[in-house]
This record gives sequence, C-alpha cells and structure tokens, in this order.
Amino acid sequence: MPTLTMIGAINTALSEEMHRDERVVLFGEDVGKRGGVFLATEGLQKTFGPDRVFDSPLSEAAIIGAAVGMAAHGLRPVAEVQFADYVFPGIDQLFSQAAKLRYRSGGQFTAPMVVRMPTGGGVKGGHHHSQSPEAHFAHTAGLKVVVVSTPYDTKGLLKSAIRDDDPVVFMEPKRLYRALKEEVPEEDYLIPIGKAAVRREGSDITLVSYGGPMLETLKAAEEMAAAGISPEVIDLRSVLPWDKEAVLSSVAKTGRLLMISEAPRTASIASEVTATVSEELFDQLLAPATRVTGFDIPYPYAQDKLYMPTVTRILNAAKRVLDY
Amino acid sequence: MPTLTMIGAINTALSEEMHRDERVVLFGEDVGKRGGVFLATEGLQKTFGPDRVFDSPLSEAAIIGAAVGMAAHGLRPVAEVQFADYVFPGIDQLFSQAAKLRYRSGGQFTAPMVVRMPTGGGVKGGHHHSQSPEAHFAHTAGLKVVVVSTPYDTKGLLKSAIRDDDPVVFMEPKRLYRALKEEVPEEDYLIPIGKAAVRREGSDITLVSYGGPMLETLKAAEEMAAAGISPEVIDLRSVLPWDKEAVLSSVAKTGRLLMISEAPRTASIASEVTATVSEELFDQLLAPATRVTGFDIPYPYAQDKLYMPTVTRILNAAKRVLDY
Amino acid sequence: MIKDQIEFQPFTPEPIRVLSEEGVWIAPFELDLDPATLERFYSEMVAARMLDERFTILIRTGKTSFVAPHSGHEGAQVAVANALRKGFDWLFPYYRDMGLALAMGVPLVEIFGQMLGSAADPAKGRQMPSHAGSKALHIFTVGSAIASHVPPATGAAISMKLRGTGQVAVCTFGDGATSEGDWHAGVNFAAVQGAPAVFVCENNRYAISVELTHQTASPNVAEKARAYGIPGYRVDGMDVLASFYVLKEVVERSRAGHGPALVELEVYRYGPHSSADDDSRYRPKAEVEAARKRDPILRYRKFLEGQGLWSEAAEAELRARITHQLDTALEEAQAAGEAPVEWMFEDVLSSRPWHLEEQRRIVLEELR
Amino acid sequence: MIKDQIEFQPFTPEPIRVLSEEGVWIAPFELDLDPATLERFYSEMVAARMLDERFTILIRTGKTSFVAPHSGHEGAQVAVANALRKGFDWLFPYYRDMGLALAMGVPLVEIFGQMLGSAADPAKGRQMPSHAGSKALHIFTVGSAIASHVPPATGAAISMKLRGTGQVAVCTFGDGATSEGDWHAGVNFAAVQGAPAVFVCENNRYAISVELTHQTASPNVAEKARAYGIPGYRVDGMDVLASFYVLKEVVERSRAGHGPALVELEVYRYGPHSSADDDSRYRPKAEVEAARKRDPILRYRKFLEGQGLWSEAAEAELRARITHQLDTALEEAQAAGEAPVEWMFEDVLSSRPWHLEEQRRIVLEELR
Ligand SMILES: Cc1ncc(C[n+]2csc(CCOP(=O)(O)OP(=O)(O)O)c2C)c(N)n1
Ligand SMILES: Cc1ncc(C[n+]2csc(CCOP(=O)(O)OP(=O)(O)O)c2C)c(N)n1
Ligand SMILES: [Mg+2]
Ligand SMILES: [Mg+2]
Repeated sequence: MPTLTMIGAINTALSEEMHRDERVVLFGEDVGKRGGVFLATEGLQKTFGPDRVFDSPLSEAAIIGAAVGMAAHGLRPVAEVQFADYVFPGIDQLFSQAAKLRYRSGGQFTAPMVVRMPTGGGVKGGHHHSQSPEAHFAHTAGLKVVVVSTPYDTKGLLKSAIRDDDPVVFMEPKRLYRALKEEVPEEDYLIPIGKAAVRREGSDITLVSYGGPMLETLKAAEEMAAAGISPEVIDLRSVLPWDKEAVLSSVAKTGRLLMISEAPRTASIASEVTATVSEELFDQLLAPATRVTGFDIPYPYAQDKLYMPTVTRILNAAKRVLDY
Repeated sequence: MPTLTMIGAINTALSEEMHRDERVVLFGEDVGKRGGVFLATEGLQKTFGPDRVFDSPLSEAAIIGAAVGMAAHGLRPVAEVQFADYVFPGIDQLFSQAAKLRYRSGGQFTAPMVVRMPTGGGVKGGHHHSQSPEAHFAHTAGLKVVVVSTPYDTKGLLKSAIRDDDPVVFMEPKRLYRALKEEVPEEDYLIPIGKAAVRREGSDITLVSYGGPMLETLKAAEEMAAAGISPEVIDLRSVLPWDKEAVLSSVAKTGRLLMISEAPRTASIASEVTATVSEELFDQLLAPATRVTGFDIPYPYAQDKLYMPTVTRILNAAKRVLDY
Repeated sequence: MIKDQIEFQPFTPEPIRVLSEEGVWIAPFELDLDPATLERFYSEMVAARMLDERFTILIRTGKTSFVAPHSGHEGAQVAVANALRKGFDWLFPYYRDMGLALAMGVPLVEIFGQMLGSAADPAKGRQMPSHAGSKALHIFTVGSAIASHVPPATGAAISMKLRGTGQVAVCTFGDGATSEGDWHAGVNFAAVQGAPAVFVCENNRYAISVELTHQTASPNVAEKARAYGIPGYRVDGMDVLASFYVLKEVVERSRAGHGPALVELEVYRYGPHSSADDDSRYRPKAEVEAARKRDPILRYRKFLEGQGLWSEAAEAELRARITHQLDTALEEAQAAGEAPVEWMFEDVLSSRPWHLEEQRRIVLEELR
Repeated sequence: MIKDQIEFQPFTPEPIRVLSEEGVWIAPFELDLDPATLERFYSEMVAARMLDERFTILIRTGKTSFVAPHSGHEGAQVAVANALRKGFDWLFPYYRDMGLALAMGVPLVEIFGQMLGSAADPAKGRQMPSHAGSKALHIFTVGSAIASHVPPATGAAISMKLRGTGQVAVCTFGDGATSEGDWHAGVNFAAVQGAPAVFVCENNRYAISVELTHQTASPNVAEKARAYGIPGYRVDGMDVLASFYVLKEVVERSRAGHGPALVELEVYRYGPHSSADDDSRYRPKAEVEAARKRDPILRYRKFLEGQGLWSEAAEAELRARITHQLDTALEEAQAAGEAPVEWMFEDVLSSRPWHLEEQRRIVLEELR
C-alpha cells in the first residue's frame, strides 16, 4: 500500500475521479501548468489535457461562479481557491448561487461541485494565508463543509465530495499537507460526508476537533494518557452536517467535552458544538462544555504558532474541565 | 418630543451628525435623489448637497471599499448597502480591508466608517431580501456589529456608530422600519455600542434577543406574564461586542435562558450566547440554555412569516425551559 | 437567416437600427423573415405587454407582493427569445425578464404560479415574484442578486465548449449590473476561454433611480466589451428586428466558435423600477412620455401594417386570445392553492441531514 | 516639468518609450530633467535592485519566510515614486512594491523590520513580509488580497476631491489584479466620480504561473480603460524615463481635475513569483534571459553614460554606500528583537472589549 501525504492523497483522489468520470474538470488559479501553488494538481494537466485541467483568471468570483454554471450544465467541477482567505471575493457566488440554486429552483437545477481550499494557519502566512472560514460556510444553508485531517480520509472524503450532488466546500489544512504520511489504499473507497471518526477511545473526557488542530489534540491526548487520564478523541471531519450523534454518545459516556478549533471563537463551529451539547446533555455533563479556539483577532504573522490551540492550551483547558 | 419611526430616527440621526461633523458623508445605491429604497436618506441630498450625499454605482465592493479609503483619508463615511443580503459581493472589502486595516498597519491607519443595511425577514422578500447575516460579521475580528430594535435606540446607536473609531456594521431590521413609533428626544444623545438593554424585568426566565424578533419576544413575554410567569427580557442591541455581563447577571438571577434570533441556527450569535452562558453559568442554570432561531434553509418566500421565531415557537420553547 | 452580404459592425457610434421610429425599413439589406415569423414577433411582444399589465393588476388587487415591470423592454426580450434555439441553448435571465420567459415558452400558469408563490410554481414558491426559471426550457432560475448569474452563464458556456454540445449560453442583465465585480469576472473568464456566451444588456439607463451617468463614465455599455477583447454591439432595443438580427448573428457566431460578445439593447422602462418604487422621485414624467413615442410595439405594428401583415381585426383577435389565456392561467394558478408548508424544508440539500430534520419538526409541531 | 509641446496619447498600439533599448533618447521632445534628478532615478533603481538581492539572502539564510521579488520592476517603481508628490499624495501599493516603498522614502530599518516581523516593524509584525506601509508617508499598508486596495484608493481619491486637498491617489497592482471584481468596481467608481485616482498596472505578463493570455483576451491592459471612459496609457515600464514622463503628466492632469487614468507599465519579473515559487515549472529560462536584456537599470545607465552623467567610479561609490545602508539597517532591525507577544491583542479595535481581554489573558497565562 502506498504511503501518501495529504497532498499526495488529494492528487490521487483527483486523478482517480477524473479517470472514473469524464465530467470531472479541475480549474482555478495556477492549477494547470504550475500544478497549484501547493502542487495538489501536479501532473494532472499533462495527464488529462488543458481542457479538463486549466488555469482561470485571478478571480474567485469567476472560479466559483463558473463552477456553478458548469455543474448546473452537467459537469462535475472541482474548483480550487488558492487560499481559504481568498474565498471572500467569490463568496457571493458560493452563497447566492451555489448554496441556493437547488432550493430556489424547486430542485430543478443543482450545483454538484467541489470548492477545494487550503485552510488554516501555521505556515507564517499572516492575515491572508491562515484563516479558517468554515463557520461562514456552515452558517449558510445549502452547502456541505468538510475539513480533513489525514491522508486516508482525504482521499475518501474528496471522492465523496466529487460524487456528492450538493456543493461541497472541501477544506485542506495546509500545515498538514506534508506533515504526516500514512498508508492509503490504492483501491477506490469513500468516506461518507457527515460522519465523524473516533481517533482514540477513552472514558474521562471527550476531545472534539477537526482539521489542523487534530495534531495538537492528539498530542495532548497522549500526554493526558501518560498522566493517567483516558481521553476520547473525535475528529468531526465534516462540519456541516456535523456528526451530532457521535459527539453526543461520546460525551454521554465521558460527561465532559472540550472542543478544539483554530477558527476565531465568536459564532464558530466550536460555539455550535458546545451550545448543542450543553443543551442536549444538560443532565449528563459533569463540567461545562468548554472551548479552545483561535482568537477574535486578524491572524498575526509574528505570533503564527500562538494563534492556534497549542498543546499547552488544550491541556490547561482540559485540566479545568477535568478538575471541575 | 417628536414621535418617530425607526426610519425617521435614522434620517434624524444622519441629519444631525452631518450638521455636527462636516466629515460625515452618505452614499450607496439610490441614497441620493431617491433617498434610499426605504427612504432612510430622504431629503438629505437636498439639505447637504450631492457632494455629501450621493449615489454609487451598483457595486457593494465599490461602496464598502470606497468607504474604507474615505475613512482612512479622514472622512466619516456612512455607506448604505441596500439589503444585508447584498453585502456578500462586497464582503471581502469589509473583511480584508475594513476589519483588518487597523491591525495590519499596527494602528497607523484606521477605518472609522459605518455600513448601514436593512436586515431580516418579514417583508416577503424571499432569499435575497430577508437574510440576517450578523454572525458573519461577528465572526470576523475588527468589526463592531449593531442590530437595532427601537427608534430611540436607533438614533443613539447610529450616532455612536458614526462617532466610533472602528468600522461599525449597523443593521436595521426592515420589518421594524415603520412598525413602531416612539418618542425620540430632539437633543443629541448617544447609546453606547456593546451595552444591552433590559426591556422587561423578571425573575423566572431570561429571554435574550435582538433586532426584529424583539417584537415577538416582547409579545411572548407579555403572554407569559399574563400566565403568571415572570420573564426578564434583554435586548442585546450590539452583537459584537455583546453584553455578556448583562446576560450573565440576568441568567444568574433567573437560572433559565432562552435565546431568540431569526438568523440561521448553525454557528450563530444565538449559538455563541448559549454556549457562553452554558460554559460560565454551569452551576447556576436550572435548565438547558435553549435557542429559538431561524432555520438553516434559504429564506423562503411562501413561508416568510414561518421562518422567523413566532410567538408560539417562543412560548413552546420557553415552556420546555420552564418545565425542565 | 444570417445575411450573407451584411455583417453587423461592433462599436458603432450610433445604435444599430433596421426600422425607423416610424416603422419604416431602413437597413442596407433585404428583409428575409417570413410573415409567420414577423407576426409571431408581434404577438409575443403584445403578450409580454399584456402580461405586464396583468401583473400591475395583481399588485393593485393585492394578489402578489412584487413586480418588476418590463413594459418598454418587449422588443429586446422577444428578440432574445427568438435569436437563440429555445430549449436547446441556455438562457440566464434576470428579474425584469418575465416577458422574455413568456416568449421562451414558459407556460403562463407557471408564470402566474411563480408570481403568486402558489402551488402552481414549479420552483415551489421559494422566491419573490418576477423570478422565472425552467429546467425543461434551459432557463436558469433567476436569483435576485444582481449580476450573480453572469459567472454561472460563463461556466455553462465553458461546459458547452468543452463537451462540444453546440449550445450557446445567453445571459441578460441591466445596465446597473455592469458595475458589479461579478459581471466583470464572468465576462472576462468567458472571453479568455472563447466560450459560446452572449452577454445581453437591457440598457434602460436606470438602475432603480441611478442614471447611467452615475453608473459608468463609459459612453455606452457596448464599449465595455473592449476590456475583454470581444466585440460589443450597440443596438436600438426598441427595434425588435434590429435586436433580433444582431443577436441572431452574434449567437450563431458564438456557436460557430468565435467566442463571446456583448450586445447592448437600448430600451426604456415605462413603469417604476418595481411595485415598491415611486419613479416620480427621480425622473420626470415627460421623459417617460417621450420614450413611449419610441414604443417597440407601436413602431413594429406600423411596420407590419406597411407590409400588409397586420390589421385592426387581427389586433382585436390577438388581444382577445391573450386575455383569455391570461385569465385561464391565472385562475389555474390561483386554484392550485398556497405552496404547502412541507416544501419549506425540501431541496436545501439533496437529502435532509439531522439538523434540518430537527428544524422541520419544530415547524410541524408548531403548526399542529 | 510637464512638456508644453507634447501630450502623451492614450491607447497607442505600441508602448510609449523615450529611451531605446540601447539607452538612446528617442522621444520627440527635449529632455528637461536636471542631472541631480536623473542621477537620483538611477540611485533609486540600483537601491531597489540591491534591496531585492538582499531579500534573497534573507530567504536563503532563513531570516525571513517570504519575499516577492521586484527585480525587473525597478524602472516602473522608481517612476511611480517620483511622479507623485511624496508624503502629500497617497500611494496604494501591492506586495511587489518594496522597491517602490524604498523610493518613496520608507526607512530601510522599517523595511527590514517588516521583512523580519521584528519589533522594528512599525506595523508590529502583523503581516507577512513584503507588505509595506507608512501613515507618515501616506503609503496605505499593503494587504495580501489582490486588488482589494483598489476600491479604498478610489475612496481616498473621492475624499481628496470632496475636500479639495489637491492630492492624488496612486494605486499600483499587477496584471492579474485586473481580473478581480474589486478592481473593476474600484476603477469604475473613480471614473464616475472623476476622482483624482491614477491606476498603475505593473504588467509583468504573469500572475504567478498564469500568463496574460489566460488572464484576459484584451490585447493589453491599457485598453481596459475604455470600459470606464478614462484614458489608458501603454508604457515601456522598463524605461524609467518614459514611465516617469507619462505618470507625471497623468498624475498632474488628474490633480488638475481631469479624473482617473489607467497606466500600464510593461515590465518583467526576473525572479520567481515569490520565495515559495519555482518559476521553472511554467516559463523557460530563455524567456527570463531575454527580458534581462531590456533591463531598466542597464539601459538607463547607458543613457546616463551617454549624457556624461555616470562613471565606473560613481557606480562603485553608489553600491558601496547602499551596501553600507543595507547592512546597518538590517542589523538595527534584527537588534530590535522579536515583535513582543503583547502586540498580539492590540489594534484589533480602538479599545479592547471583554472578549479580547479574556482571550489575551489565555495567551498570557499560557506563556507564564
Ligand atoms: C447585488 C445586488 N445589489 C443590489 C440589489 C438591489 N437592486 C435590485 S434591482 C437594482 C437595480 C438594477 O438595475 P439594472 O441592472 O440597470 O436593471 P434594471 O432593473 O434597470 O432592469 C438594484 C440596485 C440587488 N438586487 N443585488
Ligand atoms: C484575492 C486573491 N486571490 C489570490 C491570491 C494569491 N495570489 C497572490 S499573488 C497572485 C498573482 C498576482 O499576479 P499579478 O496581479 O500579475 O501581480 P504580480 O505578482 O505578477 O506582480 C495570486 C494569485 C491573492 N493574494 N489574493
Ligand atoms: Mg437598468
Ligand atoms: Mg503579474
């Protein structure tokens, strides 16, 4: 079984899906000759030709909006937004067109498309190469939102996204692109959108996270385990729909929830998860459902690492939850 | 004391601020000759001339972005986005420019500007004349976000917003524009951004809301009172920063929180408030902090009234909280 | 159909016309349309006008909540519908295109269903009135956000090119739309791709109250095509034949692989911007009256009469027929009843995840 | 300064030049710049080049994380800095403008402070390297989002007009930027307002790897001005004097009330798009070598030598001086140390609300 990075898994998934289905096309800024600034589409223009893998002009509105039209017309476009931070010039296309097309047409027109985007911090990218805008997408009806954290999942989820009949925002934590390698089966497999993964079983506290901070969350869990605590770790993988059942059943067991995300805190996915758990497991919670999040500040260059939930910060918060 | 509608209060506040401060200018689609599609700026071009009150081309990016430049250069622009739903084509200007200018320049440049926008449902506006996008703004560091609900507050808060040194998104629930009249003093007064108002004192349950649904919330409170329950009603007025102190001290007293908002549920202001209260008042809550919200669907035309929290829905939820 | 001798020139200083304001043929080529076609154009324009008038009644009687009147745009809209291959090419219209929707063949009952948000609306009452759409007819359902349909039109055109379907994507919009960033982004991408997209501006010189001179400093809309390296045509949009001929040529050139074009159809909107607007706030009555003198229907009727193709009797018969169609369709749309509440939580996504199921139950509980 | 006889024409088929590629004066008017000015242009270009080279060393030695090389753009950037009134007019630059920032007078220690994210950065280490800014010098702090500074430049220009300050807003950007909706929206609004804004494209024919032909089907960038009813000038941006003359004329015309203009400066970027880029993936080495033959510095040096204004000795002295300045400033910026953590929660808003105070305490607790 080949060992792949997340970037490798993306490239493989795209390639396999393009072989499988003629309707799959890739485009975006620099995805063609250059193979994308992170090389996610490397070699694909050579393999599939410039009709199916091509560069767009520098406009996210053009990219996302054209994907809507292609999808409505019958293609299965996979559009790349070069950084999640740059979705905003094109976000009206995502919100007013992609997300609402099925509903507004009474189900006549649909937009089965994927918008891929590198997300999150940790690469010294400053304000505009570090943001985690998933809450904006999850707050907007009509989209599905995936944030991956492992190469294996990436392949299975990207394939699901491409075959999905809805517009899927597919977020790839860029600091994980080459941070870990994993065995990824060569065969075709799918991971369902909307299902979380239990990354570690435990009984004392539930740590829920997704995307980039899965790294620190798992490290923190190890440290906790070393200290005799038994944490359960859940990777949401999809944030819309998010797997409420998985989270509730874990927290029902542990009685404690620490939610970790690197996105800004206010009105975030972390808020949603802790609000829901607090509401639905009111009697089972042994301690307040607590959040460790990114901050409500523009992403700072100099404190690149400090912005994201550090292992220390997770441990500090977990201690408060456990000691409550 | 004159009796004004919310539209009247806006017009008055704009006019007074323009008299007070030469730097205040108004612009946006149709704000000039037409006086805005809701007549918020009616007569102001006549009074202050087309240099200070003018129409922009049909581009929200131009409107918001130009406001940033005007503000950085020393004016105090009040830009109008014709409907909150149409902020999205210009949201990158709000997020990448207005919100981050102070931070990215180390405090050298600032963007003291107001972006006014009619918000919310209830006017048979369908997908694109009904949305309540405040969560997007609150999730984005560098903005202040106000949602008004009474003519009196509107005047005081709009003046505060214009004098504020930060970019303020000023949201006006359009269904309240002419729904209520109230005495509004002629003198200059300010209502601080970030401070909630207790609309009704009570001891059994805290109802927190803001904007449009304040109407239904107050009606529901009356019905509850008639049924012998004593609800406390808080109007947040600002959703970023929101008045945590006011909410916590009320819920500490009543032990029960029902949060009402017409915005979509997932990752919303309502999520934020209940998540925070659940976390911080874990031991004082007598029942789950509960939300009544808009739905995670595109705003439907045919079910215009049903989308928003109805009095019945608020009462149903309150009953569950009280009976818990 | 495409004239051998004549090719329309882009970027003409004056709008292209084939009929004088008195309805006299003034083109430097021969009329080559058969009487049936010529008469159809007329019927479609009259139907569009009468539909608009009926809408006004719906508003006055409180039966609908919103209308964006298209009177004055009928020549342009009928030309668009006839220049493309109906049901084969794709149309990306905007909210002022109900006359166009009708000319495209959208059944009147669907049109009224949409206007009333009734159960007869194939789009399930989801949107404000004046938002047409039909998958069967390849009419991309209108959304309210100005110019946001332009990049999707480009995307469809790219798909058409890629797959060699021989289709063309025709996208209509107002003059105000040209200021939006999405308009620019969409047209530019189509041009770079050489995709079969035809962008059609129904330039009525107002965006609600904002006059064209406050919208752009460009002398006209067609000129904007230069920014994208594509041809731009300036046409008298109240001359249905000129609009048709230019559009037909442009659509077929685009189909043949010549890439996108921008066509500006100069029209005038007789009514207010919408039923929520009071146009007397920003334009003089006299201006409206003057525009009515160039009325596309009157002018074209004079032409038809000159050709011996139209009569008072034909007019009366036509109007009676349309009135009857409008009556029947409206009745049917009303009889369909309100859009059912169950539709509220359908079609958000391809299936209903738990959170929507929960939210649906809240509403159902409340209604019980 | 502004030549009486000659007015540059917009929309020329060929780029405007005053120096041949061999550095010979070929303009149809007389050179009217004094030797000190001519020499300053040269020094500024060399300083810009040497700054860029120093940046490359910072990258190689791991002292900074990112650079957007500007070598090849020096003629254009020095021309911009000299065409406006420094510290009076406002400049809205982009990330490839560190040479321009230097020519504008941003102190080298601030530049290095920004490049290192050190405490010497007046912007407090908040952004990636290559993002200049200075309130004192009226340089609007660069943000990374392409073209997002264009509408703000328009806003500043509207403010200037409204208040009659006599200033001009000059906004620079790349060729790729012209495809963004915000670019369109910003230029259009400025044109409608007749505001004193000058839009300057540093057209290096690439947006990272995307060639101009995939960016736009327009034959050149200047042509896009037509869409807005403003003049567009196509200039050899590797000819510092042509760039300066055209810009100077355009800036002063704009100041005098003639509204915006678009100036396209044709340049070439010798380096990769950024330190994170490998340009061999998308363009042949030979193309880069060919462009270097048109080098703005070499060409201009030949011209200065021809005028008897430059020598080997002057060159050696200049380079030694700049090297010394670079060394000292870099040392100072490094000595300032890291940007302190306390800066993290400053300047988000004008004061710190409770939620930021809470979040700040989380970080401080963690660091204790
Ligand atoms: C993005 C966006 N902004 C604002 C509006 C509000 N609005 C609706 S129609 C209109 C004017 C459109 O004018 P034009 O494009 O000329 O079309 P016309 O109505 O004249 O046919 C405006 C500003 C909108 N629908 N979408
Ligand atoms: C809105 C946005 N989208 C994408 C990017 C990523 N990006 C950074 S530079 C660049 C290319 C810019 O090319 P151009 O405008 O020609 O300027 P140049 O770098 O060639 O000077 C891209 C796509 C960005 N910074 N902002
Ligand atoms: Mg119009
Ligand atoms: Mg470039």
